[in-house]
Amino acid sequence: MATLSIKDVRKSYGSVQVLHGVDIELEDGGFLVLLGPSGCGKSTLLNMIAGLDDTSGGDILIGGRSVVDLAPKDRNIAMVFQSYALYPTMSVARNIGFGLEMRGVGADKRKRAVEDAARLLQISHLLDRRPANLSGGQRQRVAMGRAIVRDPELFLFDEPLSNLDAKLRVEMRTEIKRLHERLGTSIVYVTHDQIEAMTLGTKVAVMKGGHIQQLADPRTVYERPANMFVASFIGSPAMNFLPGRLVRDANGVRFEASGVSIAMLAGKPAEISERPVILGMRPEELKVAARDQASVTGVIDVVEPTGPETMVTVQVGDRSVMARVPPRFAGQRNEAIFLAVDPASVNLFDPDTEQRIDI
Amino acid sequence: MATLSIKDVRKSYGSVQVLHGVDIELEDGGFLVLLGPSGCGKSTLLNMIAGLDDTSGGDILIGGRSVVDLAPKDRNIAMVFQSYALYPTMSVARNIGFGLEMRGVGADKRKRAVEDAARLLQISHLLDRRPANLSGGQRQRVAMGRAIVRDPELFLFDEPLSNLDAKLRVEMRTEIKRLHERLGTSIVYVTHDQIEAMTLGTKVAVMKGGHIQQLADPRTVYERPANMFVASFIGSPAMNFLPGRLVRDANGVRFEASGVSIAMLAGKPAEISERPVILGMRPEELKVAARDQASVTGVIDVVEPTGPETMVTVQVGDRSVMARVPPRFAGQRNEAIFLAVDPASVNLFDPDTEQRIDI
Amino acid sequence: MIESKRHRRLIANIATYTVLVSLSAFCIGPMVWMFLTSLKYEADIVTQTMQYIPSRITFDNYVAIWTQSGFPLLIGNSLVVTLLTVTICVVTGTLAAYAFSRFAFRGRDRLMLGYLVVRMFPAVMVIIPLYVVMRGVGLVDSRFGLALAYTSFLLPLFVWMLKGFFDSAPRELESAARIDGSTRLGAMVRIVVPLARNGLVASSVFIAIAAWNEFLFALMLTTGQGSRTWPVGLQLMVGEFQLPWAFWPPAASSASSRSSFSSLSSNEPWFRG
Amino acid sequence: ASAISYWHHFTSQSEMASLLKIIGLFQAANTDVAVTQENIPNSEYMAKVSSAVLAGGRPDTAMVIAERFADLTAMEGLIDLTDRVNGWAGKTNFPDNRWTGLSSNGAIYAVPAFAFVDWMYYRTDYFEEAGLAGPPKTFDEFLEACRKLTDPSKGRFAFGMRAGAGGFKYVIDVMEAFGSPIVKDGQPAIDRAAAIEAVTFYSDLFLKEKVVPPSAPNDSYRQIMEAFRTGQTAMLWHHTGSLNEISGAMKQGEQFSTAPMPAGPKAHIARVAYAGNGIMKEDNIEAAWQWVSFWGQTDAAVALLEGTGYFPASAAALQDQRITGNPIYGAAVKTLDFGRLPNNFIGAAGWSENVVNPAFQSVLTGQSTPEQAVDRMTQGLEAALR
Amino acid sequence: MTSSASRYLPFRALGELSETRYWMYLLLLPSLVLILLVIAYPTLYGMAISFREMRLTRPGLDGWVGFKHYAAMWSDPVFWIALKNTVVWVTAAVVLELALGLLTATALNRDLPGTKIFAVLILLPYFLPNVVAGHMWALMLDPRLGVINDILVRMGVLQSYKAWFADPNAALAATILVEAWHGFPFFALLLLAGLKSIPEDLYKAAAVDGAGVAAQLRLITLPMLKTVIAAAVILRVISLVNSPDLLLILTGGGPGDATQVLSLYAFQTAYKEFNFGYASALSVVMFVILMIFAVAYIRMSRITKE
Ligand SMILES: Nc1ncnc2c1ncn2[C@@H]1O[C@H](COP(=O)(O)OP(=O)(O)OP(=O)(O)O)[C@@H](O)[C@H]1O
Ligand SMILES: Nc1ncnc2c1ncn2[C@@H]1O[C@H](COP(=O)(O)OP(=O)(O)OP(=O)(O)O)[C@@H](O)[C@H]1O
Ligand SMILES: [Mg+2]
Ligand SMILES: [Mg+2]
Repeated sequence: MATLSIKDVRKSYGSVQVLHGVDIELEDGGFLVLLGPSGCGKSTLLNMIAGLDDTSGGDILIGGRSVVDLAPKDRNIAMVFQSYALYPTMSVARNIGFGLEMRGVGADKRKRAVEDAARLLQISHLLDRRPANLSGGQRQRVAMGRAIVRDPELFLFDEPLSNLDAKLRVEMRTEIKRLHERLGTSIVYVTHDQIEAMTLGTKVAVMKGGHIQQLADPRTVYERPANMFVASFIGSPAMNFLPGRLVRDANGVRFEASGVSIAMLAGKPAEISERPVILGMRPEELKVAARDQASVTGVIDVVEPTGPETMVTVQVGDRSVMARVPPRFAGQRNEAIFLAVDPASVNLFDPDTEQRIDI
Repeated sequence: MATLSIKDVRKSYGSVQVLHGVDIELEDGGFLVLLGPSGCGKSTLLNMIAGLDDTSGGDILIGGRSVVDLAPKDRNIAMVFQSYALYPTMSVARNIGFGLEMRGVGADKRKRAVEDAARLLQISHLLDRRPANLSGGQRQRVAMGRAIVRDPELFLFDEPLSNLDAKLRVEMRTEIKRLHERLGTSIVYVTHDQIEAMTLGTKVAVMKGGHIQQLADPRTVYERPANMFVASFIGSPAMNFLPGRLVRDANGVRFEASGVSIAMLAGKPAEISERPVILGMRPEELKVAARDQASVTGVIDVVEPTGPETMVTVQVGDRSVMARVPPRFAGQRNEAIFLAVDPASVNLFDPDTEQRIDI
Repeated sequence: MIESKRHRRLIANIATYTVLVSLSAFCIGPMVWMFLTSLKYEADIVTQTMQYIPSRITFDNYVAIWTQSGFPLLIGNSLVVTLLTVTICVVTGTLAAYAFSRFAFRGRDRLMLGYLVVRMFPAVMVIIPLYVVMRGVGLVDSRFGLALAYTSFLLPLFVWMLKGFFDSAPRELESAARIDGSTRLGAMVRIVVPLARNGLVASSVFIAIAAWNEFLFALMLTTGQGSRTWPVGLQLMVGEFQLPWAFWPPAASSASSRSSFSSLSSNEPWFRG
Repeated sequence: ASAISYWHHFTSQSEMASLLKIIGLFQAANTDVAVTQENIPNSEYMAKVSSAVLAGGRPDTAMVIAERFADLTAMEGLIDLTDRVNGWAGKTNFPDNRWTGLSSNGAIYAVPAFAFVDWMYYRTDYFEEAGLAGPPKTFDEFLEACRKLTDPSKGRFAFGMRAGAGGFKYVIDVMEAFGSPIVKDGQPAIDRAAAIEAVTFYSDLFLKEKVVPPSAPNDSYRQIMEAFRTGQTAMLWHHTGSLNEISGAMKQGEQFSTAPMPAGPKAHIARVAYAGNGIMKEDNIEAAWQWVSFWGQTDAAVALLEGTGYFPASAAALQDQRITGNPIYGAAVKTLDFGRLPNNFIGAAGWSENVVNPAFQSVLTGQSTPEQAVDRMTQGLEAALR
Repeated sequence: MTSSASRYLPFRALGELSETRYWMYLLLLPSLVLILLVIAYPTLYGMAISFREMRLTRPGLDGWVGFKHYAAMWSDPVFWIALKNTVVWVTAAVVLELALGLLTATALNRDLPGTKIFAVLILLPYFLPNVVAGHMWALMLDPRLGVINDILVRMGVLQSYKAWFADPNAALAATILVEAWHGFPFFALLLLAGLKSIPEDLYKAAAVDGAGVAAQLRLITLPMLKTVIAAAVILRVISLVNSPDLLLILTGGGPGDATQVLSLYAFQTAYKEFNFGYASALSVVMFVILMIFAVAYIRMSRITKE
């Protein structure tokens, strides 16, 4: 267990700068999720924390101790890889115990530790198999077993669930969460799946092109995204964006666009001027409403029942807006639809900088 | 456009039987989804429809004509593969036009057909590129273009979206749905993602171990699963199962288990005897309720906010039950929680046969 | 004491370069020496004091090799034989490798092993009966006959190598082509073979080298200038009574061109079970 | 016009040049016959010829050296030429001993063309330095000279012993010089005691006396030549064929000279091996005969001698001014008087190369004693003749 | 029904044939026919000779002799020496080549700048014919003119020039060295391809787990390369056992029988003594030994499975 401080860490491959001064602090026992699109530098950052890659600048401290000059094996970390990186020629038990073996832990002690870890992960019956004879979920568990058996100060996970199918992913996600609660070890977790980020992290760092876009707790990231990139990257289906204007009228400040009119504020603070903005609304914040209570009016385009809910694509002006409605929604293609939205749940962005505007 | 009849189709590899007499009928213009866990024989069945694999028994008719003795090229079908299977050495345009080229369609006509398809899929600007220079989503579109340009009687899709990331998957799913509505060609679609199955299919065939478990429209499969396998396979998080008893009391028939008491029927039909059953409840059917209206009582174990909603794992008796509650749920670990459930939405299963019981 | 990581990496890099430089020296040192020797006068070679850098230079050896032995003819023959061998192997071997890679049939592994067994009986004893067979069909002393003989023992190697490459070419592409309207043959020719192109080139280079350099069969199955290949010509020139420096030019040039060629085309694993 | 093929193992530049000259001469005289020469590496010559005999594909004519003659006739590779030879005007130019080596059971199979006459090269300047008056005439003198000529500090050794490829020839020579025959009437006839004495004497030059370079066990033609040319050795046994190479490297008379081989205690052995040309198939026999008999003419023989140093087989050619007038050939001419034909029994070549050579080498490398080596030779000989 | 764009009838027919069940056999047919026609008869004939007396120089002796040659072999000391030498020579050469090849492949696999050029240089020897490699080294190891002797003397390793091929042990060692020089690039090439297919992640995981360079080599690289190594070794062993070229040029089996190997012995027996029967028996024994080795080895390393 330890804190992790990443201070102005930079990385270049030749002339290409991949990370541009990343700063992150993680509390002891925290769960940091690095989230971002492919190629944004997540793995690079993780590899530098692990010591598998050299930093080009900046400092990394684990438990207050600078580790940039330490070899991976001396950093007291454990890592789970996307590909699991199980040693194909060794049995499951040996895979799990390999880290201890390398550290010269005696065979007896090792055996006990391996068995404990296996029990915790419910893979005791697999210890004699080869990785090739395991299913995806089992491999994943073995990879985790290999990490936890070492009892390190810090776990590093590089997209550990992305090779699993949807169902298993949900299961293993819960398992990782439970494991974290149980062991209390600090974790850095790389993913590009926002659901994982939201459910697991105590802190989420959203990255893009080697820059941190937002570093906050998951709820803030979801509800108050710092910019349009974060807003669109998190949430599936993605946040709906509608360009329009902030206008001041008799009743206060309103957002206006073709087919949309939302009362944002009752008062008329002086600092808010009329200006073009982009409105961001999450699909689940759009509720089917009566015509007179609606702030969004449109025509149904596609209706997709997914089981637990139904996705409706609505043509609003010249834009498509997606709404997440209850499962037994009865609307048909080309019918008109009226939607209400809570002004507190919407976000406004500057059309030029794409940064969030707080009003 | 054509009907598809699969009649008692069987397949063995050597002594291993992979498909055990599969029967499926698909109406003209229908969208059949083959859903099932890895290795259940979905691809095998699809390959046999395509003619890439020989059948070991049974008959396959496309548009009423038996095709088992025809080579793939003579079956007038088109197929989209999980890996897209784009020809890496050819340009996008040639990839799309390859099927027409093979059929001896003249260059001019081919060019027009390719351009039409590309316009439909919004990839006109990519026609000169090589597949290697496309993003995942673009490749997917090219693969679809290759299929639609041929205007076949039947489309076959083998997990066409599983190589895409979550965000793109949603987009492409909508696109496929729109395409089907537009072209009206019959489709057989293999997936192990139940959301795809639910949103896309007009008919879903759930398979396991080479047997069809249920063949019905998506809503039936989701709401009235034929057995516990189907119930647990579809829906994420999965349906909660609670073993208990059907009991008859003064007010009618109730389901009873530790922490659970649900009034199932007001009357007391004679044919319903007291018996052990397994109760299946979807997470989203569990609503937080006042203590006196609750039919399920338990203790909060894990709370996972995913953004649009929050997952709560509840300890009920000695079982874990998952509930899907609104995003801003305030409960804490180890607090008591009370949940209501609509009796019409639950399912009962026989503990021995695991088959659905209708009461 | 904690050693700096950068420091260690530097040491590893230095070690790597040391290994590479010394191995390269080991590999090309002899060739460089032969090159230097080939520029010397004989009197400067057969001498008591070793000359590392030739004190005077002559191109007589090169002139001699060109004029003395019908060298262009030898090289031409070698080219023809190699080309024929590679062609036959590519045509028949590609088919076989494809079959081994794509079809699971009873006894496949055994048959593959059988292909390998062909290479195991010593050439020494095969030559005479082979000669009889070749004579029977009038192929003795012909470049085609020699190529056929080479094929018999290079084909298995080719098949084994190529199968690995075919295994790594995705099957789905082939399926796609078949659905698009190709026959199996068409899919193989248009899709699979182009995909395994690198492997095909690498395997072909391997057998081309073997055919280009083969000596024993070439010696025994050919007599006339019309079909003699260059290793035989070389052995003649070297003979028992002459110093062997004159072979440098053809040997080195052919070796270096192949070497660079195959190292550039061999970036993918060709051997997969 | 008819075309005939001719297999030979002339591979060096000088040999090829001479051969082409002879073909040119022949062509000028016989415009109706075209000769296609095909050269085959000497070491693979018999492999090639034997497979041609076995599997078909013989050439019309082929070169035959004495050591291979018995094997070639035994595998019925050559055609009996007795009648043609007897009717040939040129026959008188060849004394009887020229034919013996190329006849089997009284039948003649080849026309002699040239001879390898064994002799000794020696460094006159080293001999002077060591105070030796002249070349050794007997093995005793030879040993004496060896001791005097060897000076390890200068890296100088007396004798370039050939024990690598082809070294068997001198082992057999020494054995005969010590009085042990090899084969008599087709039966093994090695005299064990004499042979052991011979092998001991010869190997002691290397083992005990150390008058031979340490590389001797693997030294073959090229190595002994280089040793002599670089001044490492003072004496060298070989035949007239190497004269050109040596006189190209050092000055005749001042630096080196030639002498007959020294005489052994029981016999004075020096080989005169006649090589000839035979006919291997009947198809073009007339043209073939013209070609093989052409080699017996003086012009051809002298052309070869001048190009390569190979001695003429024809007595007529020996009278040629170009030979009699050149003192360096004196030793060879003298050798012709007493020189013997090489052993000529079926299997001689295989036995020599595969048995005598390794057996003697293993004595040199200390892996066996002379007794064991002689026994191995005897056994090998018995197996070869069985 | 339209089916193929092909305008040429034969291709079209062949194409249609390719959709039938017989296609697989048709694919195998050409190579099988070729192999059987060209090599099966000669091989069987070659083996049959081993039960016959066949000495070219004794045409009269022809006839079947059963196992006579095999019995003779049993009491032939040279055979046993050659067998022993073959084992030593092949084992040593393959081990050395494998080690050097692994070293090279590991170094090249680090993908440092300039490795492409080194790769080309290091591969060069493999592309020279045996004949050339043999003569080249014979000259370099020459007891008088050899540059290696000169260098060693200059470096003070040797007192004076050494006659490498005159001393039984040095001769064997020298021929092994030359063979290794000539053959190790083959291993380097294959092992490099094998190394490239090992996932990078495994090494990262091992680094995090605390495995050093040696442990990574022993526990990851070697086991992962097993099939490639197995295949390379078997191909190499077959070609080494069967080809006498290099030894023929360098030593001819000498001094004594120090470098006599089976293939060379068979060659000499056949083409120097013209005793084809015995040579064929030697060949059959070699073949059987190779077969046993190959089958056992393939079983053990399971290269056709996976
Ligand atoms: N060894 C390297 N040399 C040069 N560029 C590299 C190297 N490794 C990574 N990169 C580049 O650095 C960037 C970040 O890579 P990184 O692997 O960290 O991305 P990522 O966020 O993990 O993406 P993914 O989600 O696809 O795993 C990419 O643009 C990549 O091309
Ligand atoms: N060529 C074959 N030989 C033997 N068994 C095979 C072969 N191909 C498939 N199988 C077996 O048949 C079963 C069904 O395979 P299939 O590929 O149809 O599964 P799937 O449902 O498509 O799975 P996935 O979702 O993983 O693609 C599997 O158990 C598989 O192991
Ligand atoms: Mg990554
Ligand atoms: Mg599948």
